[in-house]
Parts: sequence; C-alpha cells; structure tokens
Amino acid sequence: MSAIVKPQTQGLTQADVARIRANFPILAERPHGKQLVFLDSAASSQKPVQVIEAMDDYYRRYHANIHRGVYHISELATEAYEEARASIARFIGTPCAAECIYVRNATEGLNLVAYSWGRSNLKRGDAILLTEMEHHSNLVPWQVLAQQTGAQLRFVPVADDGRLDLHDLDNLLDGVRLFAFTAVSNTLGTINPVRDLAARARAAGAVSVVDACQAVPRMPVDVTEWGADFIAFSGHKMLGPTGIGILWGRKALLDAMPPFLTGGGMIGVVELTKSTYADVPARFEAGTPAIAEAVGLAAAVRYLEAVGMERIHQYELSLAGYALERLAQVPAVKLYGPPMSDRTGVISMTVGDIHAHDLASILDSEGVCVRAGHHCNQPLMEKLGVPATARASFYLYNTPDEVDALVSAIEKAKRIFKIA
Amino acid sequence: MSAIVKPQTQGLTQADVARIRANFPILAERPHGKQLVFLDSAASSQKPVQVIEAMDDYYRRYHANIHRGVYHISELATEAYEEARASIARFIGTPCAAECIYVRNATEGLNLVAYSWGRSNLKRGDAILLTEMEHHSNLVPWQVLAQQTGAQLRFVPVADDGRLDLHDLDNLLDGVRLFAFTAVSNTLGTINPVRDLAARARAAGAVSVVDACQAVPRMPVDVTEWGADFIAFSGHKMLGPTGIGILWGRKALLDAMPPFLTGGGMIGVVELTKSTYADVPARFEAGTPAIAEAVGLAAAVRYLEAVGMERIHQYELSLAGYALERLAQVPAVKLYGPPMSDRTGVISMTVGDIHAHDLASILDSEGVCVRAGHHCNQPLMEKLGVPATARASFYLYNTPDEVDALVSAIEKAKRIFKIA
Amino acid sequence: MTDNTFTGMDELYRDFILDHYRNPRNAGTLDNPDATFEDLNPLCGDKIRMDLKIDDGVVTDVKFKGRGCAISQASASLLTEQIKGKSLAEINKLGKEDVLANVGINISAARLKCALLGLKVLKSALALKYVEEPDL
Amino acid sequence: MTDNTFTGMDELYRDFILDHYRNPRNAGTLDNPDATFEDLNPLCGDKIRMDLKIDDGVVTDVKFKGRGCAISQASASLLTEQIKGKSLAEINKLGKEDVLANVGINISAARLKCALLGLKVLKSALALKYVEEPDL
Ligand SMILES: Cc1ncc(COP(=O)(O)O)c(C=O)c1O
Ligand SMILES: Cc1ncc(COP(=O)(O)O)c(C=O)c1O
Repeated sequence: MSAIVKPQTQGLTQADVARIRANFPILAERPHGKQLVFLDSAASSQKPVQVIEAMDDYYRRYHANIHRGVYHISELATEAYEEARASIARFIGTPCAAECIYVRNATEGLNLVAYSWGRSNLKRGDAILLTEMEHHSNLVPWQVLAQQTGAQLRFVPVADDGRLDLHDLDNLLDGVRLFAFTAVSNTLGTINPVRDLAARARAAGAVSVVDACQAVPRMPVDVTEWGADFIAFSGHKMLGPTGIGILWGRKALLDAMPPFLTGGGMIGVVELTKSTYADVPARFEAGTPAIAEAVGLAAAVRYLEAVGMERIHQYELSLAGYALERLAQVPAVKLYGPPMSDRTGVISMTVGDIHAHDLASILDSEGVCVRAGHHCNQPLMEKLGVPATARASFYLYNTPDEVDALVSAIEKAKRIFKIA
Repeated sequence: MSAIVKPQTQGLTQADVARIRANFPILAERPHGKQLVFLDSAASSQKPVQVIEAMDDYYRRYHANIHRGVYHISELATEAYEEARASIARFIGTPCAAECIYVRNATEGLNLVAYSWGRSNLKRGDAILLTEMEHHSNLVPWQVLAQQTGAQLRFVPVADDGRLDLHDLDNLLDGVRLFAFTAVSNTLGTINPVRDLAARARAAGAVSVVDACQAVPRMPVDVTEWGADFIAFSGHKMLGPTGIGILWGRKALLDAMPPFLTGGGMIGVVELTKSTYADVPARFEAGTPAIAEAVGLAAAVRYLEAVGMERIHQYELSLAGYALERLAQVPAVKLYGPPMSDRTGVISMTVGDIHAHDLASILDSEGVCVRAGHHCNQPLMEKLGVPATARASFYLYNTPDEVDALVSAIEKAKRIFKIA
Repeated sequence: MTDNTFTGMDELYRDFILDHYRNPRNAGTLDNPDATFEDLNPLCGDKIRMDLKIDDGVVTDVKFKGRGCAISQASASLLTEQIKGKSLAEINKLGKEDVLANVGINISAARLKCALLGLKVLKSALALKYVEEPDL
Repeated sequence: MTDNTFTGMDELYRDFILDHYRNPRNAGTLDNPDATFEDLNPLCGDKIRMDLKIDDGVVTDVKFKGRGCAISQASASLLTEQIKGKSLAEINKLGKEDVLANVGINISAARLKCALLGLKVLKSALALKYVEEPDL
C-alpha cells in the first residue's frame, strides 16, 4: 500500500456522498460476490430512484400520446414533456426552451446538424475543422458530410500532453464553415477551452458545434457563456434514462434549418404532394417522442441541480486527483492525459503488457467496473500508439475507498500477470 | 338506452380481461373523479406492470452501456439488449434477429428507409407509389425524397367505403421503384391486403414498405407470410415504452444499404478521414441505444404472446363490432370507414355539428379518452370532407361496459349541444 | 399537474357560447381591410382569419372567418363584438383574462389555446400593421 | 443472465496462457500461403491473421499474427499448435468446446468472443479456399 493519506474531498462531504449513494439502487449489487465499484460513468452513469420513479409514475398515472390529445392524461403528459424541456433549458443556461431539441442521444444530435445544417450550407471547397480527439460520433458524421458535399476535413492536432495544440488554429480556421470539437475528451479527460474556441470560430465566420457529452454531466455549463452555436449531449450519461439526449442550437440558426426527420408532429399543412412544417422545436421532432424519457431526464436535471454542478465538479476533481496520485505510485501503470489543471475525472491507463481487456476482466472479478478498448476514439489511440486503454471514470456517487479498490484490483492483475 | 344486448365477446373472456386490466395501473386513475375509460390506444397504448417493472429492474440491477463493456453488468445489459431483439424478431416471424433495427419510433424507421435506401436507389423519373390514407409519417418522408431525387409521387385512391381502390393498381405500379402503404388505417380502421399488395409490388419490380404501426399491436403479423421488404412499427402502441420502435428489413436489402446515422457503435475501422462500417444491425444503430426501452419492448412482446395475438385480434373485433352497432343507433352520429369484414377496432366519427374537440372535451369530463383531430391524416380528412373526427380505439384491456360509457358520454354531449 | 381548471361542461358550453358558435357575429371578410391576419393551430387544425378597418386609431369594422371548435369560434366571435369601436390602445391591453371573461369560465390548458386563437390573430394583424406603418 | 460461467482469474490466466500470450507459437506470416484470412472484432479491436500451407488435405504449416488480449492471442497460438499436421476434415470438426478445452476453462460470454476469434479466422480462411477451389 502507498503512504498517501486519503484526501479531504472537495465539493461533497463523506456524508453527502453517503446520502447520494443511498439513492442509487444498483450500488447495492454484488457482482461475483464483491461490492460493485462502478467506475464507468463516462460510458453511462447509474440512475437514482428519483429518476426511475419519475418514469414509473408517468407510466402508472398519466401516459398518453402528447399534443392533439384533449383529454386529461394527455394534457398532463404534454405538460410534463414541455416542462421537462424548460427544466433542461434552464439547466444549460438558456431562457429559450425552444432551442432544446429532443434527440435519442448526442450522436443523433450531431447527425441532425450534419444533415440539416450541413447539407444546406456546405459546398465543394468549404472546410470543416475537427480535432484529433473526437469521439467517433463527432467524427464520422462529418466524414460522411464531407464525402457528400465535397467539403474538406481538417484537424486540430493533439499535443503529447493530451491537450489540443492550438498554435496553428488561425490558419486551420481559414475557410472553415463549421468547427466541431469536444468540450471534454472521453479518453484523456482533457477539458478544452470551449469559450475561446467558439469565439475564434465565430471570428473566422464558422459555426461551432460542441460535443458536450462529457461536460454537461460533470461541470456547470452555460450555453450563453460558451457562445457556441450548437451543443449536443446525452441523457444517459447524466443520471437520466437511455433513449434521450439534447441538441441545443441558437434559435436563429434552427429557425433557418430545413427539417431532418419528417412525419407526424412536425408538420404545418400537409397535402398529398407537399407540406409545410411546424416551428422549432416541433419541426425537428418527428413522430411520437420519448415522453417518459423526457420526464426522466428532467428528474435527473433536478437531482443534479439539487446537489449542485459546481460541487459535483469539485468532488470529481478531488477523486481524480487522488486516483492519479495513487496510480502514479504503482509501478508499470502508465497514465494518459493532461495534468490535473486541465482535466476531469476520466483516467485512461495501461498496465505493463496486460491488455486492457484482460485488465478489465480481472478488475471485474473484484467488482471494479472500468471500460477497456478504444473508447470510440480509434484515431486518438493510433496517435497514442496503443490499441486499447483501460479507463476509470468518476462521478458524484464514487468514493476515495473505491479509488483504493481500483488500485488493489490493479495490483491483483499485476500479480496474476507476474509483473513487478 | 339501446335495446342491443351486450355481446358475447370473442377471443378473451370477461375473466381474462379482468386479469389483464389488473396489470395496468393507470386503469385505476380517476380523472375528474370519473373512472378512466381509455379509448385512445391507437395513439399510444397503456403499459402493464410487467413492462414497467422490467425497465425498473434494468435500471436497479444491471444498467451499463452495452458492447465493449467487459464487466458483469455490462455483459448482462448487452445480453438483454440482444435477447430483446431476438424476442421481437420471433414475434414478427423472422428467424433472423439482425433484420430488426432499433429506431425511436415508426417515423424514424420510415425516414431511415427514405434516406438510406431511397437516396441511393431513386433517380429523376422514378416513381414512388403511396396511398391516400397514409399517416403523415408514411407520407412526408417520401415527399422530401421525391423533392430531393426528382422522383414522382403517385397515390392509390381511397374509395368511398374507406377501402383502397385497387382497380388501377397495375397501371399505378408501372415504373414504380418503391410502394409504401399502411397495413391498417389509423383513422378508418381499414385493414389493407398486405400480402397481395407486397406481391404485386414485387411483380412490378418495386420494393414494398409497410407501415405496420396499427397492425403489429393488434393482429398476428408474420413478415415471412406478408412478403414485404420493409416494415416499421412503434413500441409505445403495443404495450411497450416510448422511445423505441423497429424497422424490419430483408437482410439482403439492409446489407446493401449505406449507413444513415453515423458515430459510435456502428463502425468498423475509423481513421481521421474515412471509416468502414459494422454489419447489420449495428450499422444502423449509431450511438448509445435505447437499452432500457429494448428491455421494456421485449417484456411487452412477451405479454402479448402470453395473451395471444389471434385472441387479442378477435376480442378487439368483437368490441369494435359492438361499438359500431351501438353507435349506429345514436341519431346524429356519423361513422367513417369500411364494414366490419375489413376493419379493426379504430372508429372515427362525427356527431352533428359538434366539433371533434368539443366532443372529446365533453367525453373527457366523463373520463372517456378519445382522440380528436386530423389523426396525422390531413389529406384523408380533406377527402372525407371533415376538418376533424373523434376517434375511439379499442385494445385488449377495454370492455363492452366501456363501449356503453362511450355511448352515454356521446349522449351527454348531444344534450349539452342540444342535438336531437 | 393538478386539475384545478376543470369545470363542468354545462358551464363551459352555455347557451350564448353555442349561439356564437352556430351564429358567429361579424362573420365574413372585408374588402380592403386596413389590417388582416390568418393563423392556424397546426396541432388541432383550428383556423381563424380576421380583417379590420381602422380609422384614426379606432377599429371601425371587423370580420372574421374560421373553422374549429365551439370555443375557438365563439371566443373569436365574442372578441369581434368587444373590439368594434375600441381604440388600438385599448385593444392592445386585451389579454388572456379578457378572453376568459368573455367565455365566462376558467378552462383547461389544452382548450386555452383554442380560446386564445382569435386574440392571437387579432394581435398579429395589428402587429403587422404597426411594423409596416410604424407611425400609426 | 446468471453468473455460472464466472471463474477465478488465477484459473483463467494460468502460466501456459500467459506463456502463449507472451511467446506466441507459430507467430509470423507465410510466403505464398494456400489459405489466409484476417479478421477484426470491431467492438474490442482484437485482430488476427492466419496463413496456412495445405498439402494433400493436410495442414503442413501455419503462422498467425495478431494483437489483442491474452485470451484471444493465447487461444490462437494454442490452435495453431493443435492443427499442424491435421487433416482438413479433422479441422472442420473443431468447435467452441475444443477452444475451451485448449484454454482449459469455461469463460464468460464477453470473453468467449476473444477466445473464438482465432478459430473464426481459421474457418474463414478454409471456407474461402473451398469456395475458390471447390474440388479441394
Ligand atoms: C398508421 C400510423 N403510422 C405511423 C404512425 C407514427 O408512429 P410514431 O409516432 O410512433 O412514429 C402512427 C401513429 O401515430 C400510425 O398510426
Ligand atoms: C465525448 C463523447 N461524444 C459522444 C458520445 C456519444 O454519446 P451517445 O453514445 O450517447 O450518443 C460519447 C459517449 O459515448 C462521448 O463520450
């Protein structure tokens, strides 16, 4: 064992976290007879009873299709669906609920921008700027868009320390119509300077698209302060249900965009051969939406607000700081990503010649859940020169004891693989 | 009161229905102090505890992101997600689970075909055949496709009796690449001859797309027997959760189709500027999917199978028959749609000069939920010459007593509007 | 999500409402209106068009045409009666409460949209006119 | 969804598995192989290529190249040892059980894919050959 003293955590006290943990039923599970140590929240977070019960209550008391329903339970459902949108809008700092479009997940949100804004605004010779650390979901849609429009793809490089190399940004932005980048790397934990990047995109005449999947769940986000044009995030990573996410866009941009998916609920006047479309946000929500999921996501937002995003952020940073300190002292552990000043609670590592899958399997046998693989970041893994890493990620329900459990499990893996 | 004797229902006995009703918590609600009489299942069905609890259990015991997760709960989630797909495939009669693509709802499924198959197979001068009774979700995506490819739209007319007028079908099919039609009209209840239409489409060299939204929930459906190429339906109309639906497609067609939404989970090898894609079905499921919803939909399918689709169909028909008989005896009630031989339990009506919304409001005050409006069928309403109808639809949890409640509520509306 | 706006249907559909629904006042259109607007509630299909004659800041004539439920058509009809001879300043002050006062009853959220459609069309017609002739 | 395939990690990663992982037998490629195939498990990135020399229906030489976890690489290595000198008929009969017998332990569903990758590549290589030379 290391000589490091357990940290005085920031943001949340031990008692706060104990109260929070009591809200997450899954934390009582005992896989393989071991206590569950869930360190994969960057892939998908667990859900508090408040969220599960909000959806339950919806199905038990007032489920009905929304809109056009004149009867009482349909009115309740419609109200809940739109109130949820207002809650989410408030949570990310916009007074305009109509700027929040419900999508299935961040991936669909990014595709919506690529199809609707992209197909109608890009032409041969235009440039799209991305970064080398983008998740496949913020990379492949732009590859397809580039192929279909003849636009060119460019990339902001990732420096050796895991930060974006912004030296040449002005050159890279020249001729760019759209700059898409992640707020936080899901592999390295790097926090990017969103406000600065969005401002420079704007100055260069480019629209900015922020993949906020790893930001909205774990730090205060204010779209007004960020100043970007679009941001996308997923409900399931922020205590919410699967099947729902948000695309936020500036009203003026959304208003000018053609529909993406079409059908019931997004129309104005429909004739056999032509139709007019509804205003934003309905224009982008074709078909019966994920109503229960909207209700669940609103409950998740209320939960996060009640705890406080700044406190969650501080707490996660203190856990990550402790984990980095402890892991740095384990021989054969190699850590990736920037120093604590520029990162969040996502930690990628390799341990000697143990493949990430074997490591994750052995950790699992101790109840410790980490993700192993390329984390939907194949080009970045190529750049790091590893086929896969193991990734531990922390959230408001994790504890310093769980960091210790992670370290012990890694030591067990080393013993099994006979690594000094 | 009418002199009609309450029917001996077919398919399900009173005792069966009592047992079924006990599984639906919402049926105990008392809007405005009245017992809930839910006659809007064609818009969205209610959910049994078995479905609600399956999702609950998922979130409480084994939620994690699927794929790439090496640890135990992620394995459980992945297994449940794929087992759900296999259950749904079996339910619609295909041995090949990979032919079932998870989508948000039928609307997204139809858009997927329009974008992926449509954009790569249609060109100027090709024809798309639809019918005059299509839901906006099976109309507007083809309008947009026609606009973008230069293809031409044609329509199978609806006859006065609410059936498709198939006289001229061979002519209409000439030069058609894609024939999209609904299996059951959501406004008139008309059951279309799917097998025949699909066969004639095939003979004419056209791909057939069936909107099965109103069929899969309420009658036995076997895609092999139907012989169509694509079918789309929504989970929320068949006891399942919101936020999930299925696009079924022939494997050979799906295999040849380019991706639609792109991002994490649907890729093969990703480089910065190009990518290869995974096989079907993963190729069409970008991003974190609706995992809990898949689990919920599988529970819904198990519930429907346990009751038996043929029995559900028979029962619904006997309720609809009883409702039509009783309503036919109420002066000023005008009924739309074909005779019982060709219809299902969806009944559209108008009552004197009472606007459908007013009628639905008054029915609501008696606890009776019906839908009022154009039912996402504006061109059909135009054809029927009414701005709106009130629509009552029946499902396995409804009873003959609820038909009586509907009739009494209509009589109340007539009294309030002073109609003889 | 409480039910406090629910009221008896007999109270909602009182004789004068049915009368305005079946015999709308000021029905029709105006030739050369000074202000006009048509709007649709796309979710339910209710539609109203309103034409206004304005003389020296006062509404001297008004006609409306529409289709939809008794609530939307009757409130529009009642509104036309209310505004004839009124100054634009007075009309500007009209709000949700006035429409509810006309209808004589508090109504649920879903039907509120119906009741307010006429007022929305009226305000849009005037807004359009203001924009086009800012010195009005 | 039960946990009956879970086994101790010491049992899974026994010395001979680690040895085959760190010192794969028959590592490398063959010049002019009679059959060859490469496959990737896109979800985890494990990759294996296998080259075979076949003489008169018997595998006379085999080499493999790959990257991935200990389970996938060690099972591929074990498999190459097992098939050298075997007839195609014998190889055709190899299945999941044989791979598990090689590894010496029952493993969970997620890791099973890793263990079976080598066998899948082997079978694909032979299938491809059969298709190209049906008289084989
Ligand atoms: C016939 C028909 N097609 C399509 C739809 C659209 O379904 P969803 O809104 O679930 O996509 C519906 C239901 O509203 C329907 O009844
Ligand atoms: C940075 C980042 N972007 C995009 C995604 C895609 O999110 P989803 O799969 O919910 O669409 C993720 C999560 O997997 C992510 O971490």
